Amino acid sequence: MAQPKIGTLRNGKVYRFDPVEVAAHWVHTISFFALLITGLVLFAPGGAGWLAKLLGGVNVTRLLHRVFAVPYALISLPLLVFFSPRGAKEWFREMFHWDKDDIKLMMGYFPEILGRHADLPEAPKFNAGEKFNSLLTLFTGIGLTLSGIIMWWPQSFPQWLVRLAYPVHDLAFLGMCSMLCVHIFLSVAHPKMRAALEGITTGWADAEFCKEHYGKWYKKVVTKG
Amino acid sequence: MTNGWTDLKETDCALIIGSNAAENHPISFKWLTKARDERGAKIIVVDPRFTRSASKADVYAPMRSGTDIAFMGGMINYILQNNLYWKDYVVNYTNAAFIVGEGYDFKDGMFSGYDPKTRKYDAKQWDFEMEPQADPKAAPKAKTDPTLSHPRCVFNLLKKHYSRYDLDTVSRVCGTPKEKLEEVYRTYAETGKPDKSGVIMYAMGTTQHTVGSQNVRSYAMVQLLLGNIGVPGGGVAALRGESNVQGSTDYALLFHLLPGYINAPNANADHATLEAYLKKETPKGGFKTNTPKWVVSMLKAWFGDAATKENEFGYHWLPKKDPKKNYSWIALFEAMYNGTIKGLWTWGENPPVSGPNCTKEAKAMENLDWLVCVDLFESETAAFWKRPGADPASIKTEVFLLPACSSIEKSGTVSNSARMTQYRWQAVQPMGESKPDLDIIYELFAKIRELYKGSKAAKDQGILNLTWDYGHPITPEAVAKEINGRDLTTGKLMTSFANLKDDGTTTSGCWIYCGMFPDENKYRAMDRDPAEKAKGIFPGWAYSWPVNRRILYNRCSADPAGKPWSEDKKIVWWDPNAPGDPAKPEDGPGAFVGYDVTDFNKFLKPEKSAAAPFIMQVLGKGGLYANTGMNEGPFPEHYEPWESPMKNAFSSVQLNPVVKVWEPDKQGSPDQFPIVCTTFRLSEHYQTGTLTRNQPWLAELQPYMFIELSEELAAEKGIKQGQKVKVSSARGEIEVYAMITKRWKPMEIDGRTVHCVGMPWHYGFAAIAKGESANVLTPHIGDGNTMIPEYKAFLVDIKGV
Amino acid sequence: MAKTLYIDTSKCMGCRGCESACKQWNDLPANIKGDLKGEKFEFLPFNGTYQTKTAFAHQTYTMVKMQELAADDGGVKWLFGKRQCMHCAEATCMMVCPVDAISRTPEGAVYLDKEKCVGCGYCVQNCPFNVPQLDYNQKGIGIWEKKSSKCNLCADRVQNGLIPACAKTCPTGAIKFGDREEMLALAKERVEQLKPKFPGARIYGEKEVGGTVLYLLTEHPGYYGLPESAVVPWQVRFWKYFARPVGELAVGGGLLVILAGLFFNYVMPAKETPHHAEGVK
Amino acid sequence: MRVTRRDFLKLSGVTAASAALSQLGFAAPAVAKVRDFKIREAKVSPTICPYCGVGCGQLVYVRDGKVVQLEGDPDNPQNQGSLCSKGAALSQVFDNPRRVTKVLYRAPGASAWEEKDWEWALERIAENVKKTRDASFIETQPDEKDPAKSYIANRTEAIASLGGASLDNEECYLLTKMNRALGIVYLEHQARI
Repeated sequence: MAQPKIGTLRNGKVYRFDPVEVAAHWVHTISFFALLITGLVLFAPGGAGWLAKLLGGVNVTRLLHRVFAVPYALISLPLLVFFSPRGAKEWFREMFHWDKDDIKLMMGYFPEILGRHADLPEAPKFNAGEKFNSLLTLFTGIGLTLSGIIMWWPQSFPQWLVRLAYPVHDLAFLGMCSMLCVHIFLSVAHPKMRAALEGITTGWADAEFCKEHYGKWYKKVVTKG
Repeated sequence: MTNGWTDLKETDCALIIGSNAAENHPISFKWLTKARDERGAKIIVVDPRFTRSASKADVYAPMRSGTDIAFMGGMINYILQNNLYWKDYVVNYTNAAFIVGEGYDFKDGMFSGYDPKTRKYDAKQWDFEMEPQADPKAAPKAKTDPTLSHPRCVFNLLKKHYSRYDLDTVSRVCGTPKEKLEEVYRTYAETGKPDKSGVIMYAMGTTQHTVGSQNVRSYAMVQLLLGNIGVPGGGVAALRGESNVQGSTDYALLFHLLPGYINAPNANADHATLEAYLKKETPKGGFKTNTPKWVVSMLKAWFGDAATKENEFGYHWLPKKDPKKNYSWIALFEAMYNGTIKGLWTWGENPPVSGPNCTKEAKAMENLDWLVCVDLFESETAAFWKRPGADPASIKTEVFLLPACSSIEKSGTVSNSARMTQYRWQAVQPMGESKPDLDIIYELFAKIRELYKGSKAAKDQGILNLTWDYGHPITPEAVAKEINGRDLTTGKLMTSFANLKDDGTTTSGCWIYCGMFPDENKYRAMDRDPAEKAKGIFPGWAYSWPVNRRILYNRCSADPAGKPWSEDKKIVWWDPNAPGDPAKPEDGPGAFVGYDVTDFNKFLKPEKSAAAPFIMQVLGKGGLYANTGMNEGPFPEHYEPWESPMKNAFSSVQLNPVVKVWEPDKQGSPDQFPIVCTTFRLSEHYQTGTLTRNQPWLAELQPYMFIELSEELAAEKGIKQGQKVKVSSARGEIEVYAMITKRWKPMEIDGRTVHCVGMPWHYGFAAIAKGESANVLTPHIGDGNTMIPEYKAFLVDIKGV
Repeated sequence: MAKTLYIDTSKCMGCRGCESACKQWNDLPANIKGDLKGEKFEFLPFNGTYQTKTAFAHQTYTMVKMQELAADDGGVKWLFGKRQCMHCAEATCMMVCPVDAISRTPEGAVYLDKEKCVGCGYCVQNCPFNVPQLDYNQKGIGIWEKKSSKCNLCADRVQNGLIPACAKTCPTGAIKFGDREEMLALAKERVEQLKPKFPGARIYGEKEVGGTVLYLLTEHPGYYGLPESAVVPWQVRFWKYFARPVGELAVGGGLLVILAGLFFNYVMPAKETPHHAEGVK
Repeated sequence: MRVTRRDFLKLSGVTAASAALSQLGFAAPAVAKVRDFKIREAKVSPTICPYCGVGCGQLVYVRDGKVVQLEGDPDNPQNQGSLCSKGAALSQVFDNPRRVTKVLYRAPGASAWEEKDWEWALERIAENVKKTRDASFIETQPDEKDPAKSYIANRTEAIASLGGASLDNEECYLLTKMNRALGIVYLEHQARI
């Protein structure tokens, strides 16, 4: 069966992401979580001793951390770029394109998270929060990957760089974590934003939700398309 | 060592020549460092290469290997020309004043009395002029001139002989810059004062030359001139290389001796009977006049009741050498190579690594019918039949590798370099089926004796009559008691060798150790009082033969009147108020007292003891001139090593005229092999490495065989740091790593540049750390007296691989 | 009372007794590959010097650094400097260790507890003297147990009234152990003593990294493999005092947002607004 | 044996004290648990280093038949507790997997060792000794100039003995006796080389 076009409206749902985009998101998510958990054992082993035990000890955890680092670093992004150039293009364009509305949206986000109403401008395919999240994901991902490579093979790099890799890795991971908190909360626990989860899981998102949250995109792609 | 290790802290100057004490006897530097810190002592190192010892020296002088006599001759000359000798000491305690007979002469490198056919001197020509003695039994006396003005007195002959050793010639021969020579001479000669003492520390760098014995003599002569013998911080310190090479020498595991430094008998008229032997071997003067007591007591210890006056105490059961033959190491391997020797046992000895021209020595072993190798590890000796290049199928030798256990797995004593005998307590059970050598020897001889049981043949009686009952299990104490000896009339252990008799009523297996086990429950080797009495003397710690003396010739520390030469250097002195000899109340009070056991009867009046401070010498004085005992002549004279880059600058005689050249066709020429090579040891390995190259910690400290060469030679030969190089001599070729170092420098020898190199000799094909053996390259030629091989100076060439 | 080692390089003759004694007390293996019963062995490659150990390793807590130098008079100097953990007062390894496996003993040693160590290697990378090294033990395919290892100044000996093994075995007294003040006084006295003959004589470790094991050097520290000025790496300070606090603050902020979100959405939800009502079917 | 061991007296006292302290909960709180003091219950024996001629004292600490520690004997005047790299590593001579722990025999022409028992080996060696000795024994030697005269020689030149510098004194003495009783004159050891 041919893939529906992005923006197709069917049974009250809008086709928002193709399977490659969905896969890329989840490969990234799973590997990141795996790295997060295994990394925590290495980052705060004293506090995460039980976790280390659960995972088969520090040594196994260390191995797992490296095992998951490979898909994390090598799969998601190439997958998106090579198999859904359209999705990649959209994502990149959106993430680097910020206008006044985005800023305004960003500013009004906090009450929204708290479930309060804010009079927000309409968003394109990705709203400002998601854009910010994307940017952070991309750059911390690069940071984590590069510093991770250096930490994996310290002998191959100058010592100052190796030493620098540690704070970089930590900073990137902690920064990403803080964003992650919000991201997960919104997608899983927030009463109104939860619908987005369906979109990134099945590719189809509730049309009303989309209309409200991605007004510009909805108008441009769904309504006109 | 005439003094002890702890005595080094009393020195004012240590001249380290022919040894690398920091590397091979590191603990010596504990005491030298102390001397430097506390007394401001100077350390001088003379060595062809800049060693770990040199790194801590105040003065370092390079010297071409094999030129010690030139170097020390230059020092003697410097001391005499500049009047730096200590006159009172020299006149009173050395033979400087003795008048030498007219038979003595020296011309162009040769002393009088040489027979080129036999390559031997007639030492009679060098005798002193003697005082006529009415009583033929009285101790002989030489004519003397205490003013030292007689032209033929030792002092003037000495002066004349070494006047040829001027700084220019010495520098040309040794390759030592003139100013360095002077610095060394000046610094060391400072010790020629009553309140100063200096020690000369030597080891195999001195002895392993064709002139090794004379090298040592040249040191002793300098020490006598400077009055450094018999005083704290002085002496000639032979740094012995093995934990019990002192003991094994004391017990005469050498062909030419019996236990206690008595000459082994020959099969000739001189030694045809015990009486003849004792007559020949007992000098007229000195402490050795007691020789018959020592020999008879030893025979009684060895043959027990079977030794009677009638059978000459079993004297004929001892083997008698062929007087024309030499049975030393090189001769032994030549005999093995020629097929004379059929059976060999080795006790921790490893000739395929340690023997000179060791390729030949390993080859010689193929001629053996049987080989018994007693060792802790599979050494190159045990595995000689499977050495690289050998075909085991064609080697018909039966080989037994008997597992010995290590020092911590057994009890017993060892004698260190300072003659101190210390007890080792067993800490653990022997590993596996390994055994102490004591048990192995004990059981092995019992088995051999079993085979001879009932034999009536004369040749077997020595085996059957040998005392060999030490109980089961054998203990070192049981053996030690036999060594100490007993008074057979009372059955009690001897308390001193002074009480030994020559009538068969006393026993002592080795007289110098007599008194070490004075009581059934007192083995003095076990004494452990760690207190220092004074001057580095710890009298309550273990036992030093003879009679627990720590400084030999200690009479010399006091002047002829018995007064210490200096407060700082006093050891024993005359106390007129001390209780006198209880056996001779008529002599009144007075005795020598002090920190050490005196070298002489302490009740002897000072003037009497001063007459013979060197009690082992027939004439009682320190020998600046050796009328007997040295094959090459009374004064050390420089001859070049067998393989040398230059013609002898002192005479037309190139090589020590009394050495035997075993393999004339194996001599390398300087054209073909222009580089002077020497061998050395590393701190991290022990001898042939059988013990240390098998230990991971030590193997990792020095895992590779290498050759050290200068940056200049490396540049000349295009050799890069760490590459493999081939080193060749007239005997063979080895492949080793190149260690290019600033610690070697080319030398100016005889007006041209000569390169010198060196390599460790620890390596072989067995063990964890392996490497080719340096002794593949060394020659089969030995010293003129001791036959110690010339490992330390030979010629090689080197090229990159 | 803080105790320290004092290493007088002018007295060290490079016998390496300390290297053996250290292995003996700490039961460290040799750095050799191969079955000890076999015939083939692999060592660190030949490097043209006596100093066969060129870097610390989990088997090597101490080593004598050796250096040949041309002397002004045309001769040569041969320097020996016994190296081991510097037990810095401001110990980087302690700062970076995430599990507090590295701590200080009352006697002043920086003690690395291998039981607690998780082998993260932060101390290895950040030590200004490159002292700690990882010990790798394979526990399964791809699974390695890693433990950082370094000299603990024989804390077990010191706490039982003995001095460290290296200090005890040193023949010349080049390695001493005692109260820091006393050792410093000895070093100062020695510098004065040596100055005439060794103009380069100096004390090292008095101030470096807050004070370390004391050295008396006769030449520039570089010849002994010691950094001229040893400090806590800036990256460590950046990490310790910036990256981590900021990062942790950020995560804290994130968590706060979640909590607030949950609270305001579920406990105190806002009243429905028409705007939102539209969106819900 | 009279062992004055200042060190272990001191040691055992300190050990007991620190053990008591830690039981009372006084172990320093800020400090990681320091490794167990491995020589706490070890038996100690003094010995002398088997390497060079200095004769340094060593202490061997043994527990359950294993050497747990070996270090310098502080009482021995020679070294007062110091040891060089060789002496300090001596424990590796013991319990070394490369040690020969059984009698090994290599038959003529064989290319490998075989393990034998002591009894067999000593008997076989004894037979070899007797065979070689009896076949080569020189009972008398004629005078250099007068062949009619001869002297007792009582020697064999077909057997040689090498070594002894690493043996104990008592062993050297037995060896010298045995060699001489057999008539061995090719008798040398490390002092020569």
